[in-house]
Amino acid sequence: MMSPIHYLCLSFALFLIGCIGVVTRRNVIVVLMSIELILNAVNINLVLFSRIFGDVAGQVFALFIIADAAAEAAIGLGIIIAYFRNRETLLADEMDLLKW
Amino acid sequence: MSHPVTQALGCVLSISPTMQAVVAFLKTWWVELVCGVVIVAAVPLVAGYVVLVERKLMADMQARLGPMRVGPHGLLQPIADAVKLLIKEDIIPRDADAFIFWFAPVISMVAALTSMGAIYFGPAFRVAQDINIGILFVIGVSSLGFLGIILGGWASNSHYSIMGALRSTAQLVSYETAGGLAIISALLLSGSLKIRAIVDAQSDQHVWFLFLAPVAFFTYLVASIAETNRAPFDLPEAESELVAGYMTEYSGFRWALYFLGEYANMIVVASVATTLFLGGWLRPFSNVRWLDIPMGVLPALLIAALGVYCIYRAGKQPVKVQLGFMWVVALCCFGVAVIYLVPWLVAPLRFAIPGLNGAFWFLFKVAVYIYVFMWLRFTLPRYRFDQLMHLGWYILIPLAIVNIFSVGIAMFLSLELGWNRWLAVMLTTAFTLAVSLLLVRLHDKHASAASSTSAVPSDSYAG
Amino acid sequence: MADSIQNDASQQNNTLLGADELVLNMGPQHPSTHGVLRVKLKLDGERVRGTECVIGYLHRGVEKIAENRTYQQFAPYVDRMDYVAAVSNGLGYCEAVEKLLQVEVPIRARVIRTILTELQRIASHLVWLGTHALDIGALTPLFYCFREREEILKIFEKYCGARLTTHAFRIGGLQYESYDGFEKDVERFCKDFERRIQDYVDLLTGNSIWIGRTRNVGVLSAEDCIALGATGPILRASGVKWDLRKAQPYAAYDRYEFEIPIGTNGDTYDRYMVRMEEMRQSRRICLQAIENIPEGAIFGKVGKVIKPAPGEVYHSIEAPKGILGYYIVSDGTTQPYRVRIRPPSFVNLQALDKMIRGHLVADVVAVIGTLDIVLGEVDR
Amino acid sequence: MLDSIFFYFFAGVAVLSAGLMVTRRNALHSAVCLVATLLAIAGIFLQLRAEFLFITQIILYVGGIMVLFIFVIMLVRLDAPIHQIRFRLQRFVAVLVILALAFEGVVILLLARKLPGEGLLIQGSAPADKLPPNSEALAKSLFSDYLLPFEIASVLLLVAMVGAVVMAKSRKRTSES
Repeated sequence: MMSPIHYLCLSFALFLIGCIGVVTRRNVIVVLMSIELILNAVNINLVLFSRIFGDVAGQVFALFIIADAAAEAAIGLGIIIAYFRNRETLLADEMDLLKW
Repeated sequence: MSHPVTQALGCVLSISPTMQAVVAFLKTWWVELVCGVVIVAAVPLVAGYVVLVERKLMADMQARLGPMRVGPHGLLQPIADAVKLLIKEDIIPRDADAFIFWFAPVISMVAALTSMGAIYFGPAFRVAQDINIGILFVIGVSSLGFLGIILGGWASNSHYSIMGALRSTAQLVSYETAGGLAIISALLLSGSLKIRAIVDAQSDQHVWFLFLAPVAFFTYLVASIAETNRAPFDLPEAESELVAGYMTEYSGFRWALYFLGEYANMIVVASVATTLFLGGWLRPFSNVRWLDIPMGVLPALLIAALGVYCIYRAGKQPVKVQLGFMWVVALCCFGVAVIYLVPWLVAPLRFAIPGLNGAFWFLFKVAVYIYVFMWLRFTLPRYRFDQLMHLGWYILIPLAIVNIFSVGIAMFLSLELGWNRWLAVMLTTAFTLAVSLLLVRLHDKHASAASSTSAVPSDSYAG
Repeated sequence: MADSIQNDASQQNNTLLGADELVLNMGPQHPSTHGVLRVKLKLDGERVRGTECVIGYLHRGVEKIAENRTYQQFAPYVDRMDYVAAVSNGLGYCEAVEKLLQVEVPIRARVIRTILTELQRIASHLVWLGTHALDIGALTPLFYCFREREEILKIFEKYCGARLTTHAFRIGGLQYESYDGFEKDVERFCKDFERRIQDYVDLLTGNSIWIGRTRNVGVLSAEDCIALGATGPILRASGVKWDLRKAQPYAAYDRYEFEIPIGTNGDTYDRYMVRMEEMRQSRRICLQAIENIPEGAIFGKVGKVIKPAPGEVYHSIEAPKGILGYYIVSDGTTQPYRVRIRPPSFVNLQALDKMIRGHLVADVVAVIGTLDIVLGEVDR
Repeated sequence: MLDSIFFYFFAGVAVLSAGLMVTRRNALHSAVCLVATLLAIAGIFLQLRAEFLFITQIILYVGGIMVLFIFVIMLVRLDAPIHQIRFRLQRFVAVLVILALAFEGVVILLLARKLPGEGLLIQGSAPADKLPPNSEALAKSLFSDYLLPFEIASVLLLVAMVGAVVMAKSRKRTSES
């Protein structure tokens, strides 16, 4: 096995890229995808430490995060479809109404 | 003037640790590598001949002859087709997304071939040997093939293609759920995800899981037909509606890749069903000891019988080439039969018997499963999209869930309470069937209600 | 048509996801538009919001050609309209001209005409059944249907030497006597056919997928049928008992017993059942007819040069696909002044939009199949 | 040796395609890049001997969640590249966030050298392999120690499913004449 720093750097890089995506992209779908990327970066760390400490708890949490991501994607995309049907836009900066 | 030579030598020596690592790697993994190469090399050929067999069967059922021109009885047709596809012009539509268009068929093909890596074609043949997640790996990786389909359909920039892709995705997602739930029943019975453990469990329990979970098997059968886009679920490529669905804009080699991926996928689902429900490489009645020798020799006898049939038919061939070819085929059969018989006669080779016979039975069961696919294809009309979704979501998935429940109860009754296993299985299966009847009744009621207001739009993709 | 397009405009942007409607061009090169029909489908997802038929890819100006040919010369042209039922086309044309000439056709000729026309009806329905089943995804019936059709075509070939565009009849009667063994051939076919038709029934009628694909698909009420002018099996499947063979008997139909099958719902399944029963009834007519073919002449009192008195005539027959009418105006010369043809396929095709609006794409091919159109006849 | 080759391969693919995902204008291209990233991360999981997570990642993420994404992208027809105009302010915020995060990361990863708590070295030699690949252990832990969270997660999924269906369902039914 390689030293943990490699994995930590990888997950950190992915986390950063995800953050950049969330902040800079206007398309809501891509923003959602960036969030998925962040969650995955977290998962790498969880699995890594699970391996290092010899405890499956990390993997269990990674599983929960995947389930969470699934729920989030379903809800997020549901909102996107509902919004698109009403407003015909998916650009974050055009979504400026709290109520419609 | 040995200067450059020594330099080169030094170079080699300096990378020698790498070389050593490579050698060590090869030493450890050569069986897997060879088997992997066999898969990659043989699957296209096998798929080609599966197509030929399909065409011949279809012709037989439709009162005609099928391919007869290329080679005797069209036996060289797959090779001719392959050559034609390879030398065809590779057309990429002008407005297509060139990279994805180029890449998508590769995904389909690679997914199908990779998933084959974890399948045991007989106890001796393996690539990824006994990985912890065995059957899950096969299913998961083969399900990646849909990516190739949907991306190819999208990248073609054609309405037919994108509709085919959308249909395909909705269908795959729905039926993979049903198929996965059906598999869980068998996994409950075996208690392991490892392929070898699943087959061993069927050997230990003296029964194929087909008989312990019949409903799960039939659910998986239907779901696997849908997953491989075969009739009557071939909507993504329904030629009478969508021309060729997601493959409409593809031609030549890329089209061939899709095609191969599809047939490789058929082999994959058939292998999964064989492993889980049909006893894998176990022969029929594998626990009846006195059948050991008759059943052990049976494969050789069957192959020899095929050879005899070829000789019998050879006399009726109208053309000399065909006659000669029949003899060649017959001799090949006899050769294989001899290979199968030799271990019985030569004691030191006895160790090869289980491997050879296992491979025979496994491939035999896979062939029967694929034959059922073909049979259904020639017999049944095609479902409509909303009917397909209804079947998946209103019948198959609830049925699979109920069946998991029933199998669990049956296991509890027989293992914990000590009931007779068959009684438990029959009771729970009857329960599942009653539920399925109820579901069908509800479905019919729903269908008739829907048809009376058939003009009401509903989101057929949402299922 | 104009009306339907206006409707589409009002429905635009009304799709489920609020996305634009997808316009799918079906045809003219498409596996299941039965020739060169082009249908522009406006789709919301899989659901059809509107259609527009574009026809004319096979237009040859048959009616105009008629004005430059003598009456006899024009007869082979009508075979090219509905080329899967050439004999019926010929019958309609010959009878129309005979009516214009006020010639009596000998009874023997009329009986043989009836037999051949009914065989042609079976052949036409077999082509329909095979292609319709293929459109819905059943591959196998096509080959069985064509196997049986082959037998009929062999009878035609023996009778007049041609298989597809037969030009079997002449104005005034028949050119050829029935060949030796004609009755036997027809009888053998009819005997065989009973068993064959049971095969199709076994393959399709009770099949739940088939029922699901056809029942309540493309429903056309009796009122709609009459308003649109749809005729033939389509009209009868909607419950209207209207068959020219009974209503205005021509040829020798008044001599034979047969039923007119009708449906109740006017859906694709009913049309399927009606056509299947029509094949059985045609078989029944053939069996009755060959039992007793009257002896006598086969050609009426028609000269070499046909020169009808000035006047006009309309004659229609029950072709396999519906009412086939010929309106002929004579100006007293050897060439018709005007021939107007009422092709059943063309009129029936107008029901397409009504039948598939709100249904799914897959139903489009089922409906095109059940309409049983032949583009040669639609475009003329 | 083999280990590090796999790691660098998967890590390279993951970072590269993640970068592409953020920068592609076409949402579908982004999705494809994300699929590549997810598959590479699955590879990392396999390399960490978390086989069950590897296959869960493939089946659930790639086979489930990404299908949803691609499906929605196709349904809302944003497949044509959208002209992207980024605000200055947004870019400014982005740079700020990245700088802050990067600083934090460098501090933690390169300066701390040790994990808090047990004092595990994060740089340097590889730790001993304490966890053999075993999906059964994972299952046992999931269904005994973490049964309640598991049930809660399943309820969450159910709620999400219902919510998604309710939201995506069309309210106004177009009346057919």
